[in-house]
This record gives sequence, structure tokens and C-alpha cells, in this order.
Amino acid sequence: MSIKVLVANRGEIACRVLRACTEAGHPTVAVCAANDQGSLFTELADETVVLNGDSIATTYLDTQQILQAARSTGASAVHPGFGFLSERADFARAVSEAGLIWIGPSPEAIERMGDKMTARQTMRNAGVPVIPGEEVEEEDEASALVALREASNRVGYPLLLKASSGGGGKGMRAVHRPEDFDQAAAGARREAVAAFGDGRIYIERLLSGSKHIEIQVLADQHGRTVHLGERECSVQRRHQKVFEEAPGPTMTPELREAMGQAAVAAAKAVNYVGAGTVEFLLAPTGEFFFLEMNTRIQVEHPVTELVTGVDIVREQLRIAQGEPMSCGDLFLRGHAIEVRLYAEDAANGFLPSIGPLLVFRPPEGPGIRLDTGVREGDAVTPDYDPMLAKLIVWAPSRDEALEKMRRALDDFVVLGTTTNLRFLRELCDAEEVVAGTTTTTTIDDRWPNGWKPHVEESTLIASLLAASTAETAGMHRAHATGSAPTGDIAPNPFTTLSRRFP
Amino acid sequence: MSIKVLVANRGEIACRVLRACTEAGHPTVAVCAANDQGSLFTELADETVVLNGDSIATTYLDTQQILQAARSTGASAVHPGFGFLSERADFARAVSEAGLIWIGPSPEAIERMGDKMTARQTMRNAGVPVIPGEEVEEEDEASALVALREASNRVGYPLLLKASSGGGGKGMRAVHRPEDFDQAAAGARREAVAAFGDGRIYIERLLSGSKHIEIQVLADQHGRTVHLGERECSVQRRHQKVFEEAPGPTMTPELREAMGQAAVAAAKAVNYVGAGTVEFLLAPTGEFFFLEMNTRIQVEHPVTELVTGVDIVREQLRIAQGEPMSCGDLFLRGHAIEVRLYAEDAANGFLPSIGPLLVFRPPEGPGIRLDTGVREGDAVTPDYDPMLAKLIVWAPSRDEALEKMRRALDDFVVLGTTTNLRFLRELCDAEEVVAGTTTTTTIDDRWPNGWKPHVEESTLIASLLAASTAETAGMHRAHATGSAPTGDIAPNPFTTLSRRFP
Amino acid sequence: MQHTFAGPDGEIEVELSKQGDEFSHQGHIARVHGERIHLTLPDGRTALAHVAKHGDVWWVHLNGHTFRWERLEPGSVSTANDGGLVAPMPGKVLEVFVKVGDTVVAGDALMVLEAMKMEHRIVAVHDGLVTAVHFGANEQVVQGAALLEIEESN
Amino acid sequence: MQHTFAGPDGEIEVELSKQGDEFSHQGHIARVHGERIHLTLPDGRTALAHVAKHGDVWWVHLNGHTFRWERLEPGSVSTANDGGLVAPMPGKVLEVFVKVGDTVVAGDALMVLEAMKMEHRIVAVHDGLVTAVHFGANEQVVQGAALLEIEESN
Repeated sequence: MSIKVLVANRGEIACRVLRACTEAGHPTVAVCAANDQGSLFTELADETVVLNGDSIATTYLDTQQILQAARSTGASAVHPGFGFLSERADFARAVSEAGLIWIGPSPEAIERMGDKMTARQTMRNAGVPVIPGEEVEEEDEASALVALREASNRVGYPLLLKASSGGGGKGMRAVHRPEDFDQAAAGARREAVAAFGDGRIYIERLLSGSKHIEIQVLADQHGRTVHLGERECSVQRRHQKVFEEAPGPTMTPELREAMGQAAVAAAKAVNYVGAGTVEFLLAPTGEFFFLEMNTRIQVEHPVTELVTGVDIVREQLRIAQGEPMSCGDLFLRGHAIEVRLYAEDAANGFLPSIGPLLVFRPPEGPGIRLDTGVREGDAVTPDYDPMLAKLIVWAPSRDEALEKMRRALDDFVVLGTTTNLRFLRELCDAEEVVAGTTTTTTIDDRWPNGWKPHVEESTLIASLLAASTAETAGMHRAHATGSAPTGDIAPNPFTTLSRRFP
Repeated sequence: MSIKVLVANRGEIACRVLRACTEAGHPTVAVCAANDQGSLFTELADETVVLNGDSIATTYLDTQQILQAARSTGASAVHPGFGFLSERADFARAVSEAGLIWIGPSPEAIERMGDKMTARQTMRNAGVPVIPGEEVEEEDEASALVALREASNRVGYPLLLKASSGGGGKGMRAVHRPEDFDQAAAGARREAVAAFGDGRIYIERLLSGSKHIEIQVLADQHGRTVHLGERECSVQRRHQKVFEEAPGPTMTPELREAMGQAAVAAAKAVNYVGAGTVEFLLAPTGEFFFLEMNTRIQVEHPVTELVTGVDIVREQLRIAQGEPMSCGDLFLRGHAIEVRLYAEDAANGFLPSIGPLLVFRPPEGPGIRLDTGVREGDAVTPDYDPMLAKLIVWAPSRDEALEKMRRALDDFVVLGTTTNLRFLRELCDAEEVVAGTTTTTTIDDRWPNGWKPHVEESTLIASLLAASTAETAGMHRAHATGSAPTGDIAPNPFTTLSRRFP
Repeated sequence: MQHTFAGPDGEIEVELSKQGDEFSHQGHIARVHGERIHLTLPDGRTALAHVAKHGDVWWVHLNGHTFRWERLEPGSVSTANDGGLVAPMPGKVLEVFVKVGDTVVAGDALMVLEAMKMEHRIVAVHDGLVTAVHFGANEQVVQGAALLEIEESN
Repeated sequence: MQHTFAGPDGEIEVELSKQGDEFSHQGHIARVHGERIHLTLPDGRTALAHVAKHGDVWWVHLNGHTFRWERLEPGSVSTANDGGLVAPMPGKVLEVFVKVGDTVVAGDALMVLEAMKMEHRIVAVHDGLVTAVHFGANEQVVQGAALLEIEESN
């Protein structure tokens, strides 16, 4: 049976979902803001509806406009991707009430997991271990800050402030000393209000030396709930993951079974349907603690797909249509690694950067997958998240996967915008990454004063020779009218600024 | 241990091997003819040696020059790829005698399998069933033709003439009526002499309605010989495969085991070491017959890699270094399909075409692999084989793999040179392909008078609108100095000719 | 704006209308977007076209099809169907089956050419009289060389 | 031919030699091949460079590294180290921690800017005196706008 799917998202995840729908024979509808007209994902859809508005709030977050787009195009289902409206229970409810298929879990499940404070309580009740900490329900800013301050003393330092509606590192702050608490709490609240419209903050003990391990779950409407094994996503900067892998390099079959069962229990506790991820911290002691459940497809889902052979997006479509999952028993094969390519200056505190993608040539060869929403000629603007692509490799063993990732990163050419490519490449040589002993603080521990690239003298000379040769040979004249974008894009100023943005 | 690998090949297989070597940490050397300077594979190598000569015989087939290149660069191993020198026992011997590692089986194994008539006799002795037929050893042209004519009467019609040194459909002719025999035999001999320097021809009964099933084998120097399951490659035009898949759609575990064991027996009969492929015809009766063994990596190896999780080229490198194979027991997962993208006019008898690759945009998305030796801006010339790329997809099931292949082919953009993309796309809808009942004559049976594309009126109008709009908007002016190649390439004349080349 | 193209089935005229930045033809609408063209079909579906020009030929990719439209300047004549039997690529003549004065019927083999490592048989597409044979066996031919001439009989 | 580039560590001069179609500098050799440059290093290894120019900046990819070399016209002055505190991208000023006349030491927070959905703290890179503050809290800034001025103390 064919459904007409509206994808309420943009960028690489919209591309991922749209292609899966096309392959499954489902007609597709994209929605986009005016500044996304002509973006890759709009070209992959059968139809595109342009949303009125000049901000994210008035376009991709505008429930009414998106429902109207579904009505006007005759769409019968909505896929929210991740971010944006994907974890807004009210949107899920509105979609269902409009008679459309919501490709995701029930609004109730989203609510109970999406509010991180409620989720902690639900998990405690279900017997799933949670990180020691405290929730603060005060809504008023002044009294919330007081209550947080008091709670901080009971939880103890170092601690982590987190937004109850949070995600993606927004509204999150690590605090190591009581004297830094007030400024951090105010900043976290402000960022949370700006990003989510909800300033409630809770406190968790900061478990240093821990690994971030998450379990992918799938549940269909026929009562079957399974887990697809773990992903390790410990390596983070600014609380955002940059290096993810499956299986976890230190995982044992026994621990996988225990964490998998805990994840299945977590999903069942909220009658979960669809694809979801249960995140845990794995302490050096071997204990694991529930962090949160993401009630949607996850950025790093490809590594699980590559080692399990399950197409998670196709399963989402099947489940939403009421069909049973097609995947069989869990069987892991080989090793997959994903790195996130960001438009950012890794040598300058990972500050986001902008600019044209004059050249964008992903690496080629077997075992390499690229999930992206951009192509050569596009431009990186300040309007959206600076993630350009996810580069994923698979190989029969972890060592071979790392070898493949190194080669792939060496071959990835992006010119015109500063990216973290070289940082990711050197990360693949870091002792902890090679040994598989990464924790959530690996980047900070390894580069306490920030990362700088290591460049051989001969490579530096050769690069200057290349620039001089290109200038003398007039190579820019061909480029000027060729693959370069037409619009008037100012040069990226970040790399011309000799100061730090910490 | 690191070895320095010279790749004695070009195009996509050179790229495949060079990348595998780089990932494994082995330095690389490419050799190329002057007209291949700057080709993709030369840019992937650490060093490139340009071979003197203006023909394939004086460059890629010049054993002495290639050995000299190995000496001058200090290479310690030679990978021959497929085609060219890969099945020349004298080259394998010369490489070993020069103190270099030959990444392939022994010269003796190549000789016994490479001469198809000797191989048939060896297999008969090893108890492996061969196709009814006759070998003719006469070297003199006139007496060979007489002997072949006599043998043809004993074998019976329809029959197949094959070059004893043959491969890739060269020197092969199907003959359905005695009155066509003489012309066909003379043509096969002439083509065989031109292509292989050996005009010996043998005759096989033409088993119509059969499937072409081949078994991938791997054998290391520690006495382990395994098979990696089958590939079905029945769909052929001009005796060249265009559509390959694994596993075979009608294969049973019992038949796989029987054919796998026969393939292992065939390899052991010649003390085989390395990667090789044993080709069989599978008759509608369920009987299978040895066709030939290819003593090298095979064009269609990717489908086996995708369903078994084995990196065959990496295993070749390990085996040649004397290490045990790293792969475990055979475990198949999902389904893989490969199609071969040729620069050819499928609507005009599959006549090869040439031209610039003004635009070359492979499809993107999970589960898609492209093995190619070209990129946008290159040109297709008459100098080499017209295969541009292999497009390979993997999905959890055969139906999903076909769906993915259809989407991938629809999204593959090649402008400037006529290709068989649309033919491959419509092939994916052919009843026999969908049902998995393809045989070696499927293309001829389905399109007895040649294939023509089916184009909807609306698509035709839209294409004319696009051309008119592009002309009016001056879109070629940007292109002229951009991605288009600089050299003076004449327009491809094939599509302007209103006649058939059968 | 009027454009004339030669395709596999002869000449086609296109009458292009422009309104703002939209071009249209027979209910189909086009908009240029960078190096691609966004099309809207009469039924509301959209399609993406990639285009590139080489010489006088516009190559168009659309809905999984690739088109090759040779643009004819107003007043010029299409070269697509002039019937000249020219060598499609450089190669070597292996055999010639006809001589001047022979009558041939459609489907008759005329010549065998070796090119791109394979043999190609050249076949008459219509009945006619051979009026010239420009090459013999073993002669090299360059791309575009006229091989033989056949006067069509009706 | 002489070229001057500004990079992260200041200005660098390159003295380029040309022989036939080969360019060289300090024992390294370059050849243009289409839109790529083939390099030969002194130890005989080869490397492939991709290049693209944007404004005055040459972007170069080589051996897994990406370089950004701003070309300086002979006689011009690099803009790379003029110390002007300009907004790196469009955004909103959230907080200003200093006022005109304040003395600051390297590492002091000066301002918090919201851009690309995240907060960025702008920090003094040297000791000095604040001589101008051009924006207050909640003001929108366009890319390239001068935010504040600091006179360096020695």
C-alpha cells in the first residue's frame, strides 16, 4: 500500500527519508523555507511547498503551515526527521487528529520521554537506573535559579545542568566549581528558553570517565519490541557528538544483552511504537545509567544500519503503516564508524563557519557512505545547523574501519568553507580512539588548550606552490563561471580573525 | 608488514585495488599509457610510471616495461587486476622470478585454467561436470576450420564457439544453423587471434534456458580453501554480463552447497591460491556444468562482498603476503545487485559510444556503491573498454534491492556520452528480472528486434522545454569554461546515424 | 521564442513562452535554478532536469531518461538523417561485402569494422544501389570518414 | 614570479620558477592537470592538490589538509591581523561586559553573541583599553559589523 509522505524537515535527514520513500514507492512532499528553495532535499521530492516566514519558528516549526501543506498536497503521512518538530507531542497529536499517519511514536510516549525530568521519573519507576541528580520544577526564573542552587549542593560537583526540553547540547552546561554555578545556570536557562521555549533545568552528577552508549530500539504495532544493539558516541565537543561507532569497542555480549533489555523495558514503559534510541552513560565501574530517550530517528542511525543490515527508515515506514517489522533476530557483522562533518573552525574553539562550497568532493570507494544535504555549489549560511554531512564507513573489523575512515577523510575535499575535516582525521589517530577507550571528555582531556593541526613542512610548501601555480596559471578564471555559486557570498571572516571564541 | 604494490592495470579496478592498498598502509605505484596521464587511478597512486607506447600491446601488456617500472620504483608486489596481464602465466612467472610478490595464483594454476580446453580436461579428471562439447587442438587455420566443422556435427546445434584463450565475450559466437558455421568460426578465430594471439577454438553445446551461476573462491597459503557463495550473472548482451546479483534468486541452500563444493574441488585440483571464480551453467533440469575458472579478481566481485561482508581485495593482499585469510564461515545477509554502466547506445544494437562526460553525477544514498575509474570532465575515448562504472546496491531483501536500483538508475545523470542507463533501468522492470527467472538469453528473448526506450509524452515535452529554456537562459555559457573538459572532443556521431550495427 | 531541435525521430519545433522567470511550453513550466532546471508538469508533479551543451547538442536528463537534442539554427538543415555512412569511431575495416553497382536490400551486411576491440557489422537500413565504396579490407579509417554510399531505391 | 600570501601565522613569500609546463618552489614541482594540480615532492612521492579561489583567497586541499591562503597584491597590506573586532556572522548581541574606558586583560570576556543557534563568548586576545563599544544587548548585528575597539597596551 502506498502512502504520500510529507517530510517536515530539511537537509540530510530529509534527503535520507525522501529517498527511502521513493524507493518504497511512496510519493513525497517536501516543505521548505524560502531560503531553502533549490536545496538538494527539495529536488528529491515529487512536490515542494514553500513555507512563508523568515525564521525557523515561522517555517519549519510552524505546525499550522505544515498541516496546511499536507492538506493542499493530499499527503497521507508525515515524517518529522530529527530536531525541529520531531519531539513535539502537540504536533504528533495534531497530525493524527488531521487524519494523517504520524511516522513516530504516540504523543503520550513523546511527552513522557521528551520532558527529560518526567522521563527520569518514569525510568526510576520502571526499574531502569538513572544518573544521580535532581529535577527542579519551578517555572519562575528567579525561584528556579534559587532552587537549582540549593539542589546543586545536594548533588555535588562536578555537575551537569540540562534543559528538560533539551537536546543537541543546547541549554547544557558542565559546572566544576560552585562559584561558576550562577552564571552557568542563567546561561543554560536562557539558551533553553531561546531554543525550546522552556527554561526548566535539571541537574545530574557529572560522571567523568564514562562512555556514552545508546541502544537503538524498534517497536511495531503488533507487540514486537526489539533492540538493534548499541552505538558508542562518547567523543563529543561542545556536548555534541562528532565520532560514533557500532558495535562499542569495549562492549561484551553480556553487557549488550543487559543494556538491550533495559532499553526494551524503557520503550515498553511508555508503550513505544517506531524507532527510538535509549541513551545511557556507562561508568568505568561497568554500571550503566539512563540518560534520556530520543523518540525519533537519530543522527547516528547509519552505523547501526551498517552492522545490523536493517534499514531503519524503511522499518519506520512499515511500522507506521501497521505492518510488522521485516527485520529478523539481531546479528551484528563488522564495524561501522561515523564522523560528523561540520562547517566549523576546529583550530579556533570549534566556532561555526560559513562560506560557499566551491568544491565539495566526498571520498569514493567500497564501504563508504555519505549522508548529506548539500552538494558542490551550495553555500553554508548562518541560518541553519552547521553540520554538512555524516561520513560513515563499514569494514569487517574495527581496525580496518579506522583505516578506511583515515583514507576517506584524507580524500574528502571541501574548499571555500572551513570544516573540521582535519580535526576528524587526527582524531582517528588519537590513542584513545585507536584503543577504543574514549570517554565523553576525551577531546577536552586530549586538547585542553584547543586543537591545532599538525602540518608537515613539505606539505605546507607544496600548498603554497599549488596556490602560486594556480594563480599564475589563471585557474580561477575557469572556476569563476563554473561550479562556484552565483550569489554574492562574502568571504568567511572567521579565519581572518586572530582571536578565540571559547 | 607493508609491501609496495604496483598495480598493472587501469580504470575502475586499478582504483579499487589502489584504495585498498592505501587503506592497508601499503605504498602504491600506478603504471599508465600516455593517454591515461591524469586519469583518476593515476591520482590515487603514490607514484605513477608512464609507459612508452601507443597501443595496449606496447603499454599495459608490455611485461618488460612493467617489470622495469617495478624495479625503478622499488615495488615489492604486483597486482594485475582483471583483463590485461592478469591471466598471463608468463607474466606471473616473470614477476615471481624478479623477486616480487605476485598477487594471484601460481603460473601453473593460471595455465591450467587459462587455457579453456585444458581446463575442461582437468575438470573432467577431477569429477567436475563440464558442458558437452569438443576441443580442437589444430593450430593451422585451414585444418582447424575443417576439424571444427567436423566436431560441430558431433556436438550438434545450437552450439557455441569459444576461444581457448578467451574471455569477455571476445572470440565467441553462437551458431544456430550449420550454414552459418563457417563464417562464424572464421570470425571467432580472427577475433581470438587479434585479442589473445591464440586462434584455438572449442565447441560447446549451447544449453538454452540456462542460468549463469558462478562461485567465488578464496584459498590461502595455509591450506584453507573456501567459497563465498554464488553470483547469478545470466543477463548478458553480446555475451557480456550487464546485470549480476547475489545470492542467486532461485538458489537453494542444498544447491549452493553442492556448487560450492564443486568450486572448491576445482580450485584444489590446480592447487589454487588467492581469489578466483568458478563459472557454471545451471540448466533448467537443476544440473550444473563447469564453464571456466577465472584466475583473478572478477568484475562483479562487489555483489559477493556486500552479501558476505568479506573485502576480497584485502584478502588477496593478505593471502599474497602469506597471512591466513581473515574471513570466517560463510554467512550471507541481504541481497546485492550490480549493473554495468557502458558507454554504448542500447537503442542501436549496444554499439559502443564515445564523448565527453560533461556531467557525471552518480546516485547517492545508503546502500549504493559505485566502482568507477572516471569522473565528471573526463572523456570516453575509443582507446579502452567502454565500461564506465559498476553501480551496485545492497538491501535487506531482493525486492528492496531492485527498488533501490531503480531509484539509483533514475538519479544517475550522465550527459555528453550515450550510455545504457535507460536500458538498465527498464531491465529492472522486465518480468524475468522481477521474478528472478533470467537466463543467458533473456535480453535476446525479450527484445528480439532490439531495445528501444519507452518515453512518456509528458517527459518528452518537458525535455524539449528544458533544452529550450537552457538555450534561452544561456546556461551553456557558464558550463563552457566550468566542468566541461578542455580538449577538442568531437561530438559523438553514433546517435546521429540512422542505421543499425547488429 | 522559437527553437528547432533534431532528435532520433526528426525535427521538432518548440514555441517557448516566458513570464517573469518562468518558461513554459505545452502546459509544462520551467525555472532555472543554478545549473539545474526545475520543471512543473501539468498534473502538478515536479521534475528536475540536468542539462549540458556540447557543440550544437543539448543533453537533458529528466525522470531517468537522457535526451540528446541537436539545436538547429533557424534556416539550417538537420544533419541527423543525411544517410551518409560515416565511420562512427576510428577503426579498421576488416571485410567489405559489397562493390559499386551492387543492389542491396535492407538488412544486408555491407562491411565489418573493428573498433573499441570489437567487430561491428554495418548493415543496410534500406534497399538501394551501392554507388561508392571508399575503403577496402585492412584499411584504417578515421572517425567521421565516409565509408560507402548507397542510393536509396523507392 | 613572486606571490605573497597571508596565512594563520602571518605573511609568506613564494618565489615561483617555471620551466616548460612545470612550476617549482623549494624543490617541489607542480603541473596543472585540468582543474587539479599534480605535485612531486623532493623525495619523489606525488601528491594531488585541489584548488579554488574565492575573492582573494586560494583554498588548497593536499594530503588530507585544507589550506586557506589569502593572496596579497604587491604593495598591499594583509587584513588578517588588523585587530578589528568584527561580527563573524549575522547574529544578536546578548550581553556586553565592558564599557568605554575599561582596561581589559587578555582572556577577559567582552561580549556574548548569539549566532547559528549557539552562544559565542568574545574574549580579549591582548591587554588593552576599550575605546569604543558599538552595540548593546539585544541589538542585531550584520556580518562584518565592527563590535568594539580595543587599543592594545604594550
